[in-house]
Amino acid sequence: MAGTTQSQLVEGDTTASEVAAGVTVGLSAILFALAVAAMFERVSLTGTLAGVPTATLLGGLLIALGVAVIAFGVGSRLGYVETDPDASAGLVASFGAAVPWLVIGGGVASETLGFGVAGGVAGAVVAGSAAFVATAVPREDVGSTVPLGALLALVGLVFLSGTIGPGWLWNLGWEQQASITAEFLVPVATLVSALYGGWAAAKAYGRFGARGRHMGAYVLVYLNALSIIGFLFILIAFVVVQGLPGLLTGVQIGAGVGPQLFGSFELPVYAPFVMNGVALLNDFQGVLPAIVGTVWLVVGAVLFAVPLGVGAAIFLTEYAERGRFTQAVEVATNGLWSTPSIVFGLFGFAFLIPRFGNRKSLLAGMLTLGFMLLPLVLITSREAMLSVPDEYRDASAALGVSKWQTVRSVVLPAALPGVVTGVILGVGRIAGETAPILLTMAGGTFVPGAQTVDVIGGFEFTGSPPFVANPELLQATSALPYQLYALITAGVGLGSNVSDPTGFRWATALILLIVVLSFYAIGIGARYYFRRQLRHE
Amino acid sequence: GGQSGGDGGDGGDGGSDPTATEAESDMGDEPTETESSDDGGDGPNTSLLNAEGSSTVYPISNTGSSYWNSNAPPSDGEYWGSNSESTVPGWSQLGEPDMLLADYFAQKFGFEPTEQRSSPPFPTTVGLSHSGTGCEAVTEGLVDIGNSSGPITAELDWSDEKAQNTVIDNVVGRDGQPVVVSSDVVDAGVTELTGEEVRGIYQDEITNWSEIDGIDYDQEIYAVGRAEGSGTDTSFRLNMLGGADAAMPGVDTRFGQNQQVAQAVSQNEGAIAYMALAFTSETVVPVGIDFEGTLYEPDRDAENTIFDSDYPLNRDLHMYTLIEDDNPNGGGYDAREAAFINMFLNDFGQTVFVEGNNYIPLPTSDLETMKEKVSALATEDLIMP
Amino acid sequence: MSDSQQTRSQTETRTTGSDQPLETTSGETVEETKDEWVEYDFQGQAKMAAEDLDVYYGDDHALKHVSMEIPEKSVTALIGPSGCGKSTYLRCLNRMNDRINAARVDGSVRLDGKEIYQDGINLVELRKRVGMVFQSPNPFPKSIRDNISYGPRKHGDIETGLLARLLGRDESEAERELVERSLKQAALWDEVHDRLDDNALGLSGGQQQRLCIARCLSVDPEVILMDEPASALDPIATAKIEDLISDLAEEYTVVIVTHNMQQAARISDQTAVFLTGGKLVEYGDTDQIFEDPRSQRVEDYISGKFG
Amino acid sequence: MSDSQQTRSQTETRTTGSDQPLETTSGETVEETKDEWVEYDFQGQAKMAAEDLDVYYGDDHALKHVSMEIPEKSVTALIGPSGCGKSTYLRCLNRMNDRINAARVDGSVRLDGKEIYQDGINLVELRKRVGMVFQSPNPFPKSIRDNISYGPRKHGDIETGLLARLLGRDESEAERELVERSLKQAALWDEVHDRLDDNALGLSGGQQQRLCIARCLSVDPEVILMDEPASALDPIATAKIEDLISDLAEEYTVVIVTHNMQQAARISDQTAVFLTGGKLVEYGDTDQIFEDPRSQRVEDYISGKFG
Amino acid sequence: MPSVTRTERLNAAAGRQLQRVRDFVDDTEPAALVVVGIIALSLLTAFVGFLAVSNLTVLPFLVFVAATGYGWVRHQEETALILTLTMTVSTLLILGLIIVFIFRESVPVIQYETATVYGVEVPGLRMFIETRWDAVADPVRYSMAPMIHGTLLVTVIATAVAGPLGVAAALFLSEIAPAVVRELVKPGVEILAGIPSIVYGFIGFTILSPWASDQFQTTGQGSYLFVGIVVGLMALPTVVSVAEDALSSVPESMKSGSLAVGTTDWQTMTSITLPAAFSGVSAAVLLGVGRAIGETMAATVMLRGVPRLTEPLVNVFYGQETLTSLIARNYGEADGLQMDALFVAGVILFISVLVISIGAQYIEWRMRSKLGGEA
Ligand SMILES: Nc1ncnc2c1ncn2[C@@H]1O[C@H](COP(=O)(O)OP(=O)(O)OP(=O)(O)O)[C@@H](O)[C@H]1O
Ligand SMILES: Nc1ncnc2c1ncn2[C@@H]1O[C@H](COP(=O)(O)OP(=O)(O)OP(=O)(O)O)[C@@H](O)[C@H]1O
Ligand SMILES: [Mg+2]
Ligand SMILES: [Mg+2]
Ligand SMILES: O=P([O-])([O-])[O-]
Repeated sequence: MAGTTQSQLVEGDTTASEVAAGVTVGLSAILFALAVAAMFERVSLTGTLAGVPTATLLGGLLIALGVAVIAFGVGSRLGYVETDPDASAGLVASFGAAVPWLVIGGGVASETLGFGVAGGVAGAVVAGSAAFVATAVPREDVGSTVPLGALLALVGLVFLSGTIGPGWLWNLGWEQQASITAEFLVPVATLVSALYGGWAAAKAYGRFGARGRHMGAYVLVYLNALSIIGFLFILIAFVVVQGLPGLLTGVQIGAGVGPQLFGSFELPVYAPFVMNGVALLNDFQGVLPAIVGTVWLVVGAVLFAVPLGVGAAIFLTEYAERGRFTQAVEVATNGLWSTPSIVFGLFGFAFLIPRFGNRKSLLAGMLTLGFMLLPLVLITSREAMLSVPDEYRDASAALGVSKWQTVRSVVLPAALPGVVTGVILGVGRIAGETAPILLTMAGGTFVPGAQTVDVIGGFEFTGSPPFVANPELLQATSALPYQLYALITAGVGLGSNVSDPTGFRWATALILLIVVLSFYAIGIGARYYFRRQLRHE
Repeated sequence: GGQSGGDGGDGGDGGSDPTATEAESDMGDEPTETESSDDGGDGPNTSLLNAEGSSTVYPISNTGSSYWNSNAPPSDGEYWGSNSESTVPGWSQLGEPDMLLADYFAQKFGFEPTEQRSSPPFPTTVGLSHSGTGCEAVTEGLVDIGNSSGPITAELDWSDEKAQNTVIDNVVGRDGQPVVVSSDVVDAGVTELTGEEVRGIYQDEITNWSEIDGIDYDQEIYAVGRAEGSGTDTSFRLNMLGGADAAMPGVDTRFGQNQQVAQAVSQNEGAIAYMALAFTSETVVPVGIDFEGTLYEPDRDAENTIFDSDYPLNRDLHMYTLIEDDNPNGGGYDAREAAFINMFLNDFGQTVFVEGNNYIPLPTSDLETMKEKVSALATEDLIMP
Repeated sequence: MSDSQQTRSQTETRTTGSDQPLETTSGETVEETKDEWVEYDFQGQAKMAAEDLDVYYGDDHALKHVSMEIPEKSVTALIGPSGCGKSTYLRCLNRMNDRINAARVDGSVRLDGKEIYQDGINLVELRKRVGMVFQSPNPFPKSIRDNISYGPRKHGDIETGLLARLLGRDESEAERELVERSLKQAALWDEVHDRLDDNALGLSGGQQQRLCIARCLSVDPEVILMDEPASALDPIATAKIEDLISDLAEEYTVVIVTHNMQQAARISDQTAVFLTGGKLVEYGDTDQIFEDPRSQRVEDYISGKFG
Repeated sequence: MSDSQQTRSQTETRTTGSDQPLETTSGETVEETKDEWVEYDFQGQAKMAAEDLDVYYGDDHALKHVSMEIPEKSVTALIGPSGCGKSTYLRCLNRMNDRINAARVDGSVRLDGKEIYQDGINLVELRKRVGMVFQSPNPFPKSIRDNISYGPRKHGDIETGLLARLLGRDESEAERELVERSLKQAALWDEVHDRLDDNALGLSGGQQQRLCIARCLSVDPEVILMDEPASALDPIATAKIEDLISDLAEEYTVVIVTHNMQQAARISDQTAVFLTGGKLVEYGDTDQIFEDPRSQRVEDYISGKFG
Repeated sequence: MPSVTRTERLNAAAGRQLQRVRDFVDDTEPAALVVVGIIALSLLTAFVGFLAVSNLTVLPFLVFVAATGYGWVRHQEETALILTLTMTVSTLLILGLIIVFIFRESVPVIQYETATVYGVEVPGLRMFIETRWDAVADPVRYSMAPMIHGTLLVTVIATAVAGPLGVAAALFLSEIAPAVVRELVKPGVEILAGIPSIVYGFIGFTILSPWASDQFQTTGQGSYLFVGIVVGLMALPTVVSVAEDALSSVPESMKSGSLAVGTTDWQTMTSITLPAAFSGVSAAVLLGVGRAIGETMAATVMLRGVPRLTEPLVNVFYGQETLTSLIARNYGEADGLQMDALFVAGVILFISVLVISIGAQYIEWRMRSKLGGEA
């Protein structure tokens, strides 16, 4: 049997070679970070880092990484490093190694050597298959290090020699002109090389073989997870940092500074951005009407979708026989759930607007969002009810309690946590939707505080059908996501209304984020709480 | 116990209460003209006045609206009236009325003054989109005022006669639609273009700045356009390209509003755009245009200037109102519309709202004509303020 | 314990049919060709009686021609290997099988001589009279008190709650008594009387199971069906449940499924042995079944040769 | 069967600690104040040895101070009521407990004298040497052949697949042999040799379980742990598995958890009895444990008084 | 032959339904039946009235409310049944209404864009075989080809981002991450799903687009590449959470089985867990694709708004218009045929996403029956 080496049950202490491999992994991490920094222009390609020109530094590090990786492979093959390699690096690794060489071969043949498209294809095939063979045929330790190490060294050399340096440019020569610049290529090439280098080094660290592959894969998977978290963190932090100044403009804290609530009680804070609209005489402008609009939208959508969705879920789980009908409803709800929001907008536009006074209105927006929310409520309520153990129903039935009584007194209370969580998460989603309300509700861009929608105060009774009317519901108003969209499209010209338009826009983005994410936070928190409660009792 | 429901809270169990579900639907048939039909009893209708449409007219109409909503007292000085530090322009021409801003203009049309800051006799709001939308909305009765920077005849493809019978054309100012370029283009020496060249650029015949005579700037042209259906686009096709439905294959990007155009021009290299005067800046630079030998310069004081009505791209800015049976005398205004529009038809309005936004004020004769139209509803003589 | 309640004197058990060896030639399933029938004459009243009962789950014939009378006020144990149809049989007795879509029941079951598989039978009433306790304790996620009063409330026997209080018809005194009585019957009162408002899920497994028994008793049933009520419990809790069952048999008719033969021997008055394939193979006095089974296969089963 | 492999002559079982009555005063749990320790001197080599092993699941102390040596090439049965920690103990022997987040293991387990709870232990190697067969058959959703060759392939002992074929290093002959050998060892070859490419999920339960045993054997383990390997099977399949286990003990060290005492008695050489609370109460020769247990509680348990 | 059995089966099914209805009628008191009938009828009338934009809608609706109220007090069991049934039906109805209304609006332009191939007139065909969209200049054409091209590019790029990263993250969450990390990362991913698309669009428009046009020296800003990347990041959470569900639904016994023969975690993941969850994972990616296709606001604010193919077609550094952004950008000024053309875009979106959703469900259903088959 090929490549069998009896591995040890207990591994010895960390060896020098392991330390070296670990350092190599660290080196690629540094390169990765540098590449990301360069990509976002945190590190200048033309400048210097630690006294060395950036391009030179990157090139040097890449070469060092490449040499180290090759050294491991060769050292292991020659028996200087104690490893446990398989007979071959495997198909995945071979394809992985072939791809960059394919790109390099194609690029060099067609552009650098000027052989044109046909030559490029030929070059790509030659370089790619060479890398493939070089990875697949030799023993794993060589196969998974040498082609990749060579790649790193080559890229490093190209940077070091200045072949691709600041100012390098490759005009793609397309009808609509576009070029690949060094500012783009250098970080990206470094990034990709660092990933490959890190992968190979991690394999070496794991002494190749099953464990080596495990290590290699884990490095990539962890990196991916970290990047996603990092991305999330940066995204939110960015919006917060940009938006906070606008949000905090003119904030005052102290007794009696805030607006009055319920006639007499005065809020001890005054935050103009969330307590004002836009008006000429305001000291600071704000988005209160949009916030209130969002709240009413959500309220309306919830009032529409929750009873309907929960009711339908009850019917489907408790009354309907599993069969064609339930399946059809399932397909329909899942279809509804994935229907693009803009299509809901179109539907609202075509169906609701003509029925609500032929104009965009809060009510049309509520219902449109309600339609969107409905499938989610239905799906989550259904899941929650299905996860109520049948034992409860059996127990109730065995006591001679009728079906609806059972549903009401046992199933619904037990399913409540799931339903509530689902509704909150769904609300978070619709609260941030722009597309549907764009077509059904959107009102002004800069709405004065006095025009904040007042649904409750808007009800009127009339003598003719439908006997009750509410002009507030039938008027367009603003909502936070729409407000942000309107601010984007309104571009620079809002100076007349707002003194610091950019700050105002970021603050709007931030407040939108806060509103939506608090729904999510509450939803996630609720789920966590309910779960813990269930687990503990 | 018989058949009692059992434990307490059953009656109102949320899960199955259908009233909320359907309650909304019964309002579907609300008469559309809530505002205009309410005015049965005492005094004119004071519901929200809404305007919608052109992003070109938006600055005028929105500034007007925010002044109106502020209902500033005459002691303000900055926005209305006069104090020791400043006096609002046009104040003396109005006869220095001792009333709040909106109160003053509204009472001329029979509204009760509120005598309260930030609380006008009726509120106003202005939506931002483009001319086509505004014209559409006002004809369908969705809004009270439809803002448009192109004539409604071109926007909706109407005959003059239909336009006259359907809407009142309130012209509140003028725009000398400039052609603008990004600052790098100016730096490369482009300060004027011929009409031919502009046409060539937008019809995809010229794609690089180096193709312009005497310019040595190898940069692809980024031709920015406005949304199809916007007044600016329509006027540009009409006045520059030779017809409201002229083709524009050269456009690289279209934006919904003037504001976005300005932003795109300032952010990108090699950009050219057509827009409204209100949106030019140091990074969005208007260039002179040479029409058949006459160079119109972006300078108020030049001999031939784009601020002049001779400039082929010069255009009127409209606030259309719908002729309706519900209106007094079946005319083109209700009291709110007339009162609001009247605010723009005097020195104060022209200076603050039109010139203040870098547009061109109307000549006095035009103002008089417009005033005659609104005066049908006025409770006092408008011509002598 | 079972002796103390042994009141019947004359028993007869007959088993016909061939006692084939369990193992047949090739397949892994047991093939039986001949039908077997079982008769057991006991003294006293039959509370329930199944006659020629067949149950199918889809195409799966899970219970085959079972006829069996259940004597009043005694404990009847059903034993047999896993999957032989004990639970299926039990669920026929209060028509809980109706709740399984795939299940189809043929034959007759009578309660006090009244056929329960006929049109117009009131399931609610039936299940009030034939209560059930399940394998794993399944209290509702409510307070202990609410668990007990749930059934009576839903039946309208007790009015409580906000509306009742508003209307002045609050019967919380009646409720209190009912809860106390049921819990005492289930030998749980002493352990929980000072925390009736705690969530029932906070009780230990054995307490939960007794709570379920109390809940079952609260609607005053005549027959109590129990499906392996102690299998999820530890020895001490099991012992308590066993004691309880013996006590209950003085007032109620108890039918219990168990996989623990010792348990059946300890607590039941008569035992029915089902074997794989859904057949009732032997039914008779518990003592007789365990000491002197007629059928070889029952003997094999009881002595632990399989199962 | 167990006699045939009985090679030890001298056995000694000692149980110390008080045999308190099962039921204590109020609570439902058994309180034991004194520790018990169990020693069992057998002839021959100890293959594995646990010393003072404690396992906690969160705050739950599931295994208490268990010390126990497992003799080489024999069948050791672990019995005890549900939840007493048999599976937990078994999973300590190949560190499968590592996969349970809440689990924490204290103490020492040695394989051939080498501590397996130490840093730097190669889990992959350990589990190759200490194989495991689970309660319910868990074949991979692959062909029968792939199920068997999975382990060796992953260890690089056999190269197959596209790349190997491209490179001319295909070892399908070696694979064929390995599959045949493993299946024969697991007494499954005759039944499946003509459909090695069929999906393993299509086999019957008993066949699946033997397949899992074959899969375990394919990597040539030294110890085989089995957690109730027959509990999900019918009597005939069970019998086959039992035969198989007896055969395996000639070459491998087998540790088996079973809830069926007759099974333990039939197939094991020595038996360890765990009782609730995670304690090892008695450990000794199977015959002795079943015929003459030292502890009253073990006797109660074995005679079916509880559990 | 099959058709016969099929009709038979359908007949049998219909018969069963009928039987159920008959049973219900038999088992229910006449008074309750009347109430249930009134509820159903009045609601139906109200619905028809609403559809017909009638002022009298409120009357049947009031009857419905009254009947429901009465039924709730007197015949709760039956009222609850009929109410929940109508709620279920309304869900189906909404989907039906969406289909009817967006299809209906799109008919005129489909007729307008009729093209003749081989002498056969095919309505709507010209929208797909020509590439010109011009709502103003003659000849007025509403080709969908540029938007389909754009949507395709964006979706492909988004999938290339969301697919691998999402699956890797799902693997991490379900198989690798320690419990503490999982408890933190999972909500993190969900929060990522919560960030409104307009916020992404805003950042993309103000930060990414100018940066990208700099990097690639394109004429002006707006590129499919970056819209695709942003949309991919937005689709990521969908992929992660669905794929994670699929991965963790692979029975632990299978994973333990693999580990117990001495394989590494990674080998277990790639050889056992991923293949077993393959259909679920692909359903996850499919759902991500669906999200990407339907994503609107980010595309709207980042794209150029000129419906035109990029040149060459693979030029992802330019971003013209997608189906979604076409609608969002043009609904305002559009009227007549142009508005109808937007509905065509809506129809295309709706159908493709529906097909994807059904495909994903089918795949998941197959996986469940496959995994459920063993054990
Ligand atoms: N809901 C069901 N759907 C389909 N088949 C079922 C169902 N319930 C039970 N069966 C089948 O019917 C047969 C008898 O099952 P039943 O549950 O009555 O056995 P049991 O004797 O109670 O076994 P156990 O001791 O395991 O509880 C079994 O073959 C089982 O697979
Ligand atoms: N994953 C786990 N998490 C928490 N507690 C556990 C876990 N697995 C087992 N336990 C607990 O540890 C104790 C011993 O469990 P174990 O599974 O070892 O018992 P067992 O003897 O194998 O029982 P059985 O015969 O039911 O398999 C039990 O109390 C059980 O609740
Ligand atoms: Mg059972
Ligand atoms: Mg166990
Ligand atoms: O004035 P417009 O916004 O329609 O160009």
